[in-house]
Amino acid sequence: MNLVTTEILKTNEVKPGYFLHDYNAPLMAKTSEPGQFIHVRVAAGPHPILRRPFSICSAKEDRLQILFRVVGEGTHLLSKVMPGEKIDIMGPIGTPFKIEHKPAVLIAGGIGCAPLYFLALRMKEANIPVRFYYGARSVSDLPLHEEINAIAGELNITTEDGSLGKKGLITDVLPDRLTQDFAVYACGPETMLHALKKILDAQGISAQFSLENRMACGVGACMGCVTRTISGFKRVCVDGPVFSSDDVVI
Amino acid sequence: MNLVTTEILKTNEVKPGYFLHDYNAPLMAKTSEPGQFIHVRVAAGPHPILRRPFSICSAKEDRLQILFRVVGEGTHLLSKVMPGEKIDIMGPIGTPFKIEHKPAVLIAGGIGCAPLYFLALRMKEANIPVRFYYGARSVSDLPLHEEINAIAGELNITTEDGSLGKKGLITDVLPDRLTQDFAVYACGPETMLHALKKILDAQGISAQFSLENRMACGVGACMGCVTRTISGFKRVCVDGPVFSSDDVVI
Amino acid sequence: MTDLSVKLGRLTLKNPVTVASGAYGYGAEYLTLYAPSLLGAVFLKGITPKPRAGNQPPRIVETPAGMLNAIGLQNVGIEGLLKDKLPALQGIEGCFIANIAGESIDEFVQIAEALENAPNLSGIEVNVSCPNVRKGGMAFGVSAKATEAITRAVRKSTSLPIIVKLTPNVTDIREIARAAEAGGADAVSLINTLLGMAIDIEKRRPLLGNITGGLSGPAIRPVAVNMVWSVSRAIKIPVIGMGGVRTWEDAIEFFLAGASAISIGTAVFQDPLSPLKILDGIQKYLEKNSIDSIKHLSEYLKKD
Amino acid sequence: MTDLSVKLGRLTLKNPVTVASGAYGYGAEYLTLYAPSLLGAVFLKGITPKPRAGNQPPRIVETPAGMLNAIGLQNVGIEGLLKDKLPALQGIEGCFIANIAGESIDEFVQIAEALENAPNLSGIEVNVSCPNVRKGGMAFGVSAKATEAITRAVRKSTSLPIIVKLTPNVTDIREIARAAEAGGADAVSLINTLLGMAIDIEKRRPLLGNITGGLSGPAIRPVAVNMVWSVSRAIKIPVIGMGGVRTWEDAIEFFLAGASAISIGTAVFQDPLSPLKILDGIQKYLEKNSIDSIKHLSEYLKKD
Ligand SMILES: Cc1cc2nc3c(=O)[nH]c(=O)nc-3n(C[C@H](O)[C@H](O)[C@H](O)COP(=O)(O)OP(=O)(O)OC[C@H]3O[C@@H](n4cnc5c(N)ncnc54)[C@H](O)[C@@H]3O)c2cc1C
Ligand SMILES: Cc1cc2nc3c(=O)[nH]c(=O)nc-3n(C[C@H](O)[C@H](O)[C@H](O)COP(=O)(O)OP(=O)(O)OC[C@H]3O[C@@H](n4cnc5c(N)ncnc54)[C@H](O)[C@@H]3O)c2cc1C
Ligand SMILES: Cc1cc2nc3c(=O)[nH]c(=O)nc-3n(C[C@H](O)[C@H](O)[C@H](O)COP(=O)(O)O)c2cc1C
Ligand SMILES: Cc1cc2nc3c(=O)[nH]c(=O)nc-3n(C[C@H](O)[C@H](O)[C@H](O)COP(=O)(O)O)c2cc1C
Ligand code: FES
Ligand code: FES
Repeated sequence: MNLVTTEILKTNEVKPGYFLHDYNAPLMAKTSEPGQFIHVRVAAGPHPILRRPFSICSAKEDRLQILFRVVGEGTHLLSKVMPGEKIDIMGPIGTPFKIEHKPAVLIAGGIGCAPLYFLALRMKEANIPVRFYYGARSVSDLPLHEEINAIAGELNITTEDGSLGKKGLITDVLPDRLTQDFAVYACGPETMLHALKKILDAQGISAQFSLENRMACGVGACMGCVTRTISGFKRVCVDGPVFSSDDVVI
Repeated sequence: MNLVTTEILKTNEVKPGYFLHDYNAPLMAKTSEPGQFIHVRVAAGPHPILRRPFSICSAKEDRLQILFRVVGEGTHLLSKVMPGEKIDIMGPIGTPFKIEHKPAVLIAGGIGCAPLYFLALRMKEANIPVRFYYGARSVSDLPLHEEINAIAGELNITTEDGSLGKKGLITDVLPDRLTQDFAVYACGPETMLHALKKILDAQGISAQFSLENRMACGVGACMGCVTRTISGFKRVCVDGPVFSSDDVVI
Repeated sequence: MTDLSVKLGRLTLKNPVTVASGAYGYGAEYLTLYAPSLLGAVFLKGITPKPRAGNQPPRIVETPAGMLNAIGLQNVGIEGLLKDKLPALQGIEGCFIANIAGESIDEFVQIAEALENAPNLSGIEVNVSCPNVRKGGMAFGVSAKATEAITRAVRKSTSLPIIVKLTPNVTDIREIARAAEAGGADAVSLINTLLGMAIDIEKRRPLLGNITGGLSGPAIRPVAVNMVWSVSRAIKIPVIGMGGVRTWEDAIEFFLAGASAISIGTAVFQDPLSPLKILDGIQKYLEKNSIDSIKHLSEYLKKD
Repeated sequence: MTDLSVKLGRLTLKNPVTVASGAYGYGAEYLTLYAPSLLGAVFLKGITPKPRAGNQPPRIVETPAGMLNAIGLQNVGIEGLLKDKLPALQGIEGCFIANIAGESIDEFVQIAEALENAPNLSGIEVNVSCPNVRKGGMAFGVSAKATEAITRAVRKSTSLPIIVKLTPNVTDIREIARAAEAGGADAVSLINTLLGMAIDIEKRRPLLGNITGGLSGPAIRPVAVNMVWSVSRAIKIPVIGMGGVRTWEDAIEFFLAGASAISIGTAVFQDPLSPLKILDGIQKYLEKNSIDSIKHLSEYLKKD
């Protein structure tokens, strides 16, 4: 893990309210793995006092990229930072996805596409076939779907309003049987993971889930970000964010 | 007094750290008088919670202008607001300078030039001869000296480092006798007003001083901004900011 | 139609949004901006028997998401209130509530009696919680016994509804709230400011003329919400919640915590229109969630 | 050369900048960033006799210029500390101080005794001020009697320097500080967090699994400065000041208020390097003002 004040190379509002940021962070970029995140300082002053965690969405050479949606004060402030300005980031943090060498099913809900996009990039490099399932409220909430389409062998989209892909939830369109022949990776809102876990449990298979939680330190020191697992509370920041679906209690 | 969320028409960093802002505020501009101020909201969020008072530096047709120096968090935030963005301002507030119809001596220290520039503009319109005394630390702290030079009959400058005008303090170069033939108006740091008051008291004449103080409400409600006067505590925001030098205790 | 009216003992407010004592002067300072009748109530600046000059300046310091004040109850005195300030409100509709502060029980009684027939006054807030005066103030408010005695004495000397304003600078605020209830208060209001201090590191002196001051604003909101929550579970009379309310979301937090009405102090300085915006936000929240009366909000968490 | 060392009873720190319990884990979490030996001291996460699972999540909420936490003392227990955590610090220089929390005097004694010969430990902080546990914690810290009894018992059972950590949730913190002094503490540390609460207005439920939590961060700094100022005037043993220290200017404020050392909690989350930046700022301030020892800072305001 590394802590640097570095330059923002590029900002891009890919869809209204969705931003891609490129940071110059050679050391971090080199050591980042899909599923890990960076912890970003959003204010110089006393408010807001906490950093914000964002999944690494790609890391290549000197560049580290995140994708975020403006939801509150912190992401609003972040969206105002301009290329050339400085930013204080810490990372890479956390237990990444374990890449299994069999065909992959990636299931993303909303902004959960960020770490899975990074994962798909790495899988393409490793020649692992990827079937990508990507659900969101509406076409305007599918920030990376074209990029994902370009790298995934198969991309299935659902939107709640039917504005792109099938109308409905992503859990409605999953292959009938997610067998052990596939490795399943998922990131998305709790409701999606909850529904997905039911499906997986029923079929007796497990997946890798990337979880979110409110964080303070982001380095395992404060015990603030714990989530319930079958073996007790675990820290999302360092014990996760990637957990086995068998472990998590949601 | 008026409260509006309006547009910033122009921002201009006239000297490093000194900004001129032009706001679109027809009603305020029409009713503003030299010595009055506007109370400016500097943050949308909970910090910093207090508005910041700034003297009106000119008011013409629909435009109201302030000049400010970046000294802390609030003025820093303000300096980042761009033309076209919105700003929440309240004013005009306070007891203005009483314009006497005799030759005027205007004495400004540092950023205290702002209200006196506005006063000089009005005096020019009223054909009142103005002798302007303007002191600052250095030439880079004399943001309006060219504009003032263009309108004042006479401009005397001092800088502490001698980088423009006479080297020294403005109170060193005042006319030997400030008689009752002149009306004296002053605005500047407490040390300057303190020295000036000594000079005035010694000569038995009085002037109009524009004071500063930390403010919360800015409308006379909180009693937070009081200054000592010979008749007790008075509110700088509405009883002032302009006081008779005879009244103030500094 | 959403019902926004609230009952605070014998006092009924048309809506639950009020402005706190000390933030709104004597009720006339913001007249050019909007009519005070739009608000549930206006709490006037604290008043003492004689006019008070207040503390030495500086009296305010900004702090992270808050401010310290040490006004020291500068006010025109009961006579000034009756002769100048209340008459200035003549003809102006609104629910005006006096905030009174004495250095002894007798003084509280004296002010309450003098206010008995004051025009344009709907109630009395008994301030036993000012942290910025040497005598009386918070010294009463940290004692359950003194709080009960003062409440009872004021209760006897006025027919107006009375609200007792509590200090947060205590180990257990519920005790003090119970004392106010026992003394006959129609309602309690909380919190007054937290005792605080700031130091000028260049001059190496306290920043406030009074050395210490009272901390208010968004910074203290979590403390206030907690106290409102615990007090509203400890007593039966209604609670007026305050401390850092700045947005309508903050206000809803206080209602859910158990407050019947809320008060806005420091946030009025940032945005004098915030009380109206907050009122609007509350109304929309209730409508959106199909809650037909503000009174129901406090029940959600009570059920827990 | 500016002298930055400070004496806290029998404990000497190389400099007055420490990190607060709960913010720095068990001392190893920030090792990749810098050596803990650069700090005056590292206060380890609060420890109980048995491991504790801690409170139900969510455990943290951000608030204006601050945060609420309700960790509930999740920790590895005294055995875990001795078997895993302290050994992990073997070979790492630094002044490590354990923070201990019991549900009874016996438990405090039990932990203190177990720590007696622990390697790599320079002192014990006695936490009688945790607001997030049902038994013990703050319940002790609001009582002068219990504070004195616990301090005395721990004093007897260890030869290590002991520091008693005080809660701000009391009417008069000086009483509790005097009790700690009477019980034989080498120093007191303050403030722990202010009791607070936040509510989710959409779900209409408390945001914290534990309902209430402890407020920390810049928001509470004025409260902390005031308490440090009044405690340091009430007792003779040194005070470690904390509560919202984020910049070196904040730190200087605490020294001027009377603190001998300062501790940084929440600000470590915003900037893990802040302790080093603060240390640097303090050094420069002293040099600029020709103050040759940090010890002199507390005298400026004492003279008043
Ligand atoms: C491991 C991890 C990876 C994440 N990756 C991404 C990503 O790639 N892109 C993205 O847009 N978002 C991501 N999030 C969520 C992102 O951190 C939040 O959207 C963000 O913190 C919201 O901040 P805010 O100030 O705008 O919102 P506010 O609601 O104003 O924030 C208030 C507080 O709540 C916390 N918070 C709010 N929402 C969340 C959330 N969903 N998860 C965790 N904490 C939250 C904030 O961190 C802050 O402390 C991730 C979260 C985690 C834990
Ligand atoms: C009537 C009046 C007119 C003014 N006119 C001008 C002007 O035309 N141009 C200009 O640059 N400045 C002017 N000032 C001063 C200006 O208000 C302060 O420089 C500004 O508030 C500093 O804010 P900050 O957040 O940058 O500084 P900080 O020091 O971070 O502010 C902290 C707090 O202290 C207060 N404060 C700090 N300095 C002053 C000060 N000198 N006077 C009053 N409060 C202060 C702030 O308002 C804030 O509440 C005027 C002040 C008053 C009272
Ligand atoms: C400048 C100022 C003056 C105040 N004066 C009084 C007062 O006279 N009487 C009183 O009961 N409370 C007074 N208060 C306390 C407020 O009424 C309120 O209880 C407190 O500020 C918390 O609310 P807030 O965070 O919304 O400001 C004052 C507060 C401020 C900031
Ligand atoms: C997440 C968190 C956990 C904490 N855990 C402990 C603890 O275990 N023991 C303790 O004495 N104090 C604990 N504290 C209190 C801090 O040590 C400190 O007293 C308080 O946070 C005020 O300082 P700050 O504003 O710098 O954070 C904790 C604080 C936080 C924020
Ligand atoms: S955020 Fe502190 S332990 Fe995970
Ligand atoms: S700033 Fe409130 S009375 Fe002047």
